[in-house]
Amino acid sequence: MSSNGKWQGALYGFGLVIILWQAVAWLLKIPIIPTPGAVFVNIADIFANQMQVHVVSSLGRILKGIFIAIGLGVPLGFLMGYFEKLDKIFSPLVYFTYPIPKIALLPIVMLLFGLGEASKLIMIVLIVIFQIIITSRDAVKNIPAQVFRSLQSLGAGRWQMFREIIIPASLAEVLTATRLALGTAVSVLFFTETFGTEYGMGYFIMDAWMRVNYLDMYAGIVVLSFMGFCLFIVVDIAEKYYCSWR
Amino acid sequence: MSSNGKWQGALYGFGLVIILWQAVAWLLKIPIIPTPGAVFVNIADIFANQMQVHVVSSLGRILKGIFIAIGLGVPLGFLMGYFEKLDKIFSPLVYFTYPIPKIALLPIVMLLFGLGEASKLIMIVLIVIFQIIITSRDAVKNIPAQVFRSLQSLGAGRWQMFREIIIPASLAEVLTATRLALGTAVSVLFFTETFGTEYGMGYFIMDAWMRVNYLDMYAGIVVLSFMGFCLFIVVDIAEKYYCSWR
Amino acid sequence: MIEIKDLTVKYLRQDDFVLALERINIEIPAGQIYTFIGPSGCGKSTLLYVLSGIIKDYTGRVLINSQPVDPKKQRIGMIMQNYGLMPWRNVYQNVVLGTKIKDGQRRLDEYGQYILEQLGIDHLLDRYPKELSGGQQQRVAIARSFILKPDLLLMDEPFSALDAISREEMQELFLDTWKQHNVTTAFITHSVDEALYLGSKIVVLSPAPGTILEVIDNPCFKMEDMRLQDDYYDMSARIRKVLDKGR
Amino acid sequence: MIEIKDLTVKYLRQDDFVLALERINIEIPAGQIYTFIGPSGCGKSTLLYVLSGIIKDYTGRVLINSQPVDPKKQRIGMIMQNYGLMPWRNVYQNVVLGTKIKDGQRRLDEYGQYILEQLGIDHLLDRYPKELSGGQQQRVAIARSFILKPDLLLMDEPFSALDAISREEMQELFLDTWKQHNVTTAFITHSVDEALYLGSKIVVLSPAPGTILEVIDNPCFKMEDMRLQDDYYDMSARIRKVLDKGR
Amino acid sequence: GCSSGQNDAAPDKNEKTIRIGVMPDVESIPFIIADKNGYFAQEGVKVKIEHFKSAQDRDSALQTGELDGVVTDVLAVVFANEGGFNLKMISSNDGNIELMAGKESGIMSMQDLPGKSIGLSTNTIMEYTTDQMLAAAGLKPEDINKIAIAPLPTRMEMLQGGKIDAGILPEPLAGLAVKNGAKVLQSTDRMANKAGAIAFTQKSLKESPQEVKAVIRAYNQAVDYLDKEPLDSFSDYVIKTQGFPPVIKDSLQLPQYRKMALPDENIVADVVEWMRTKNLIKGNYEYADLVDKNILR
Ligand SMILES: Nc1ncnc2c1ncn2[C@@H]1O[C@H](COP(=O)(O)OP(=O)(O)OP(=O)(O)O)[C@@H](O)[C@H]1O
Ligand SMILES: Nc1ncnc2c1ncn2[C@@H]1O[C@H](COP(=O)(O)OP(=O)(O)OP(=O)(O)O)[C@@H](O)[C@H]1O
Ligand SMILES: [Mg+2]
Ligand SMILES: [Mg+2]
Repeated sequence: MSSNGKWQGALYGFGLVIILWQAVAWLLKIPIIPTPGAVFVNIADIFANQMQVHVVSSLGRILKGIFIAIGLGVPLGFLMGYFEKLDKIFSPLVYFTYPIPKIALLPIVMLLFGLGEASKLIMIVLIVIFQIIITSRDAVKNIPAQVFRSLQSLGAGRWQMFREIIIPASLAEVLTATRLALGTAVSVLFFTETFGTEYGMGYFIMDAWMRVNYLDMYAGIVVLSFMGFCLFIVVDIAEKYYCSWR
Repeated sequence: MSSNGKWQGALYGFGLVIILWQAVAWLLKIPIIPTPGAVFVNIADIFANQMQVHVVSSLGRILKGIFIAIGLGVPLGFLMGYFEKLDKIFSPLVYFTYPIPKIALLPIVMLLFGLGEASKLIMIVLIVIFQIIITSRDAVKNIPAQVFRSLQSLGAGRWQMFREIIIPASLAEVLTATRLALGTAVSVLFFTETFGTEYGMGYFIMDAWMRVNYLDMYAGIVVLSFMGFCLFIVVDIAEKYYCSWR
Repeated sequence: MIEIKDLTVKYLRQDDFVLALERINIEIPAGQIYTFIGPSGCGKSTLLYVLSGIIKDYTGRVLINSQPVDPKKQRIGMIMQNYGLMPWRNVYQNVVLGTKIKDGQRRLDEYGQYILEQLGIDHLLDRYPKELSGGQQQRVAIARSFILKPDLLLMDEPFSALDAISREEMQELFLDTWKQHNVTTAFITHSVDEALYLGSKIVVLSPAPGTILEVIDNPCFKMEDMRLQDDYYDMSARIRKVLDKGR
Repeated sequence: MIEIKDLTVKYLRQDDFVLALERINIEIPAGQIYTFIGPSGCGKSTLLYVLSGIIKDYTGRVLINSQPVDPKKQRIGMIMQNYGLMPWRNVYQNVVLGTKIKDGQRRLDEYGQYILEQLGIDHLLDRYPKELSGGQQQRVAIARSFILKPDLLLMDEPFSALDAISREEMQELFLDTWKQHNVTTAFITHSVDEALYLGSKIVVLSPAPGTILEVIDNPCFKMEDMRLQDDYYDMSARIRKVLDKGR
Repeated sequence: GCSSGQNDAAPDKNEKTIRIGVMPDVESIPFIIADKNGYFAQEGVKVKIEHFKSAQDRDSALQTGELDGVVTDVLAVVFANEGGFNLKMISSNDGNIELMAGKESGIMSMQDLPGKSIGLSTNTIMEYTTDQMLAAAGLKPEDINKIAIAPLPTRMEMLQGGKIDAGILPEPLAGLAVKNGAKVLQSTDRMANKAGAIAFTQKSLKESPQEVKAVIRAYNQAVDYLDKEPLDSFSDYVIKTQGFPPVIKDSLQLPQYRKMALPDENIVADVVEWMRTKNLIKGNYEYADLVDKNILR
């Protein structure tokens, strides 16, 4: 895909959202759905002196959270995918704990780790790590057995198996998992930033909502989406670079 | 994997969770973390006459939501993965909308669909469909081009390409996506069942939380995890059946 | 009938390209078998990809029965070098894939049954490709293309994974079915012997980028006991010389 | 030296199993080349999987230099029927994979460079496998196993995708390196000719489940101008007879 | 069922159902009782009580026309009007918000607060009330460390777990915290500066004034009932429908409910002033902009 075509596509996509949004706003004509124009004007107004600080704190949290979640989740998922015994023990554990509404654990996390940054990071990690574990595990499980044969005949050790086969073969899926994790992390900011802080896009949007300031709220949402969009594009670029063998 | 070994693994996994939980409960000794024993006794007490109805309504919502999300998301993802033009337009759209905190759309959803069942389903679908779209799209994109050659030389139509290659080749990833969607759907019940209903595990847990009844709350969480666990197992069985060619 | 005019094919890579075929001109009359022989990497498979509509990005003109290549309209049986089996379909499903796509026919008729028996894979119908040996996989691919009863048969080293004796049997089987249906065939092989045995003409290609060195009339074709005739040795030597000279 | 005693291999399937090899007994003395020939599906690849430690679930005893098979300790060069290249590594990385795993050596030495040149793939180093023709892929696999300088060489139809002339060159190259390093080699081939040219003994296997029909001493081995000698025709005929009888 | 959109005004005005959104708080109890005792039916009005677990959900429902009236507070009404929603208070309501110190915080009185952390939700009645209480004690908001913890149970848990030194909680959780050892420092009961309100959309006030008046009558009847009857006779029902912690049954302290009455002009002005100084609103709101005085007549 030419990067030119990509940007063109992004413009189309963006335009489509705007048109849809504008249409709904005009049809309903209520303050709950302000027009895109009004929202963009508002963003221009408040971005520099009000929103920037929120964007920066949220971005930091997301990146840290994602790094930790990938750093823990991908190796665990790989191990589960490769060693059937580990999978037999950890899969049920994941299956039990994934569906737990993590927000219900919020008070416990706060009691254990305080009201500061740590708790927020832990919440992000707790929410996204399961997607990462499951995707990496399934990616490894889906590698056909015969791919391993050359290395088996070379007497490759476990670490070599991981480096030569499991990591490159699963990279595309890990990037998919990263995309999912990013999207989820951005959208759960909303819950992870409702305590102990007054900075972050989650706080900003929630506060605007409470203040019935739909203009601000939508401004926050748009900025948040844009932030997510940029993170996605970074992953796309990484994929193009690392998966060029496909 | 023998189904026997599977169950044994599940027992280990389950045991591990219980031991961890018990340890934390003993260490902290605060009502917010009741002991597993107390919670299980409570489940035995209230399941039949209090919780059952909640389980049934939540299960219904999850299944409906997942079916709708898969029914819409998988075809869309497949189309995006197969037709580069579609991808160029829809991917940016997905990248923009995935990071939107869906809870922030609640006012709009309420506006359009009221406080009833429809809104809840739509919230579930809105939250999980993106994971499904992205995973299916990436799965199709990762199919090596040469797999298509036999069918190209046979002059297969598009639908035949989908039936003979794209669907079977991506099935494993779609099942992974289903797992993710299930886990997410179960854990967001918490937000989707907080209004306009008095039935559902999300309502039950939230209500227990508000009532500061941690025994009930944990009973709800345990039952919810177990529900999720069972759904995961169903997906595992489906995978074993449909992906036997691997 | 296949007409190829000034065919040039390039593979695009990140920032350069690979010239695979250069200015190929050839005509294969209807009902004839042409064997193609040439060094590894000279573009034989590429040529078949063009003929089967897999590669659409080329310069030059390629006509099949005076029509542009369109696998939707033409009935093309292709045996790919790496067999092209669907890993998620068992042998039976792989074998009927061609007729299923072309005619919506998922059943094996008598002819199909006969082909499977001749190929010795009729006892493997419920196996998945990964549960087969290399030669068995290749025979499944052969079965698929034969059962399709194509108008145009493109075979890319179809017997390379078969032992000497099976190979000869398969050659017979191929000639038998060819005699019955008179399919226009492009047959790629690495064996001079096979080229002589099966081709009415032998096309010798140069190393990459592939050009046609010579199109040799084959007097040995349809000859009884070919290998015992003098012509065979002459021809064999001649082809080897052309090949060698091309290097 | 390879000792195989009463080797039986089964492949397990859903609810039944496939008997691939049955009671194989053979010894390959150190430094010798044994060629294996047998009908498609008789279990030749399976035998190599056992020798290379890929299949561990068998009955019987298999010893390499009096030790149980352990690819960690032994230095095994294997050319797989489907080449066994890593699709995510380019040609260079695939070629040095063996020495990288075994010695941590990611550089090509002079010998490696020589092999690449001989195989004619030294200009393809930055290509990924999917950008190669079938024969080029096979040559990458050959290069990998040669460059490893193994103690035990297992070759599964290593020249099947090469044209007649390259094939002969590769055979020479193989014999050259073998003469230098005297590697114990199990060589699977479908060509009677190749079996005679390369093997000090020729092992003929029966159709599935594979058993050893005969181990034939090969007088043609190391013979000058083999194909012009009378022995060659006798041996060729004899092998064909054994193969045919086995059916 | 799901009624769709705001414009589905019932064709027959007498059939109009008044939908009222409530939260799990004590302020809403008169509505619960009126519903339980059938006062609405007696007054000839159909009422549907919708329960919400969070103010956001409730306000969204209101703003999307899914509700006609809400039990809310002055700040929320001002915010709604600032946001372009025509919402009018018709009455104040009676709740109780308490500022309390944690068991082990060592805080004995308001004077011990400087430098301590107080859990609250920002830009809400909770923060407003806290500031009022601080001001009454001669303190400034900057003297203390405000920590945002929106969910009430979590705030209480943090107070009990010692993660915050003090917190502001409404009944009934306030009562529970006290029961568990928290010390009350100040309350709106004592300060008499309650900013709670009952509000209706302008639309329903205009379209169904009779129904709203009937609701008011039923409410007042319920207040009478609450005044007369012993707590025991209805506490179980209230605890169950409102989702209060059952353990508070013996410690449940209901405020002295009053019949519907217009909100205090001073409080409204004070709230608007507070919001303006905090830059939360741009508009200037007079009492008449926020209150519908006619309906109570
Ligand atoms: N995807 C690709 N990208 C770049 N180069 C390619 C690609 N596919 C093939 N080539 C190159 O094109 C040339 C022709 O390839 P092709 O597969 O047609 O050869 P071939 O004649 O079939 O060889 P063989 O006998 O080894 O199968 C080769 O040199 C090969 O390296
Ligand atoms: N995974 C498997 N499951 C079941 N059966 C298998 C499996 N792999 C191979 N077989 C069967 O085992 C037998 C021996 O297979 P093998 O690949 O060793 O044959 P081969 O001698 O190498 O044949 P070829 O010359 O065709 O490559 C075959 O009949 C094959 O069908
Ligand atoms: Mg080829
Ligand atoms: Mg084999």
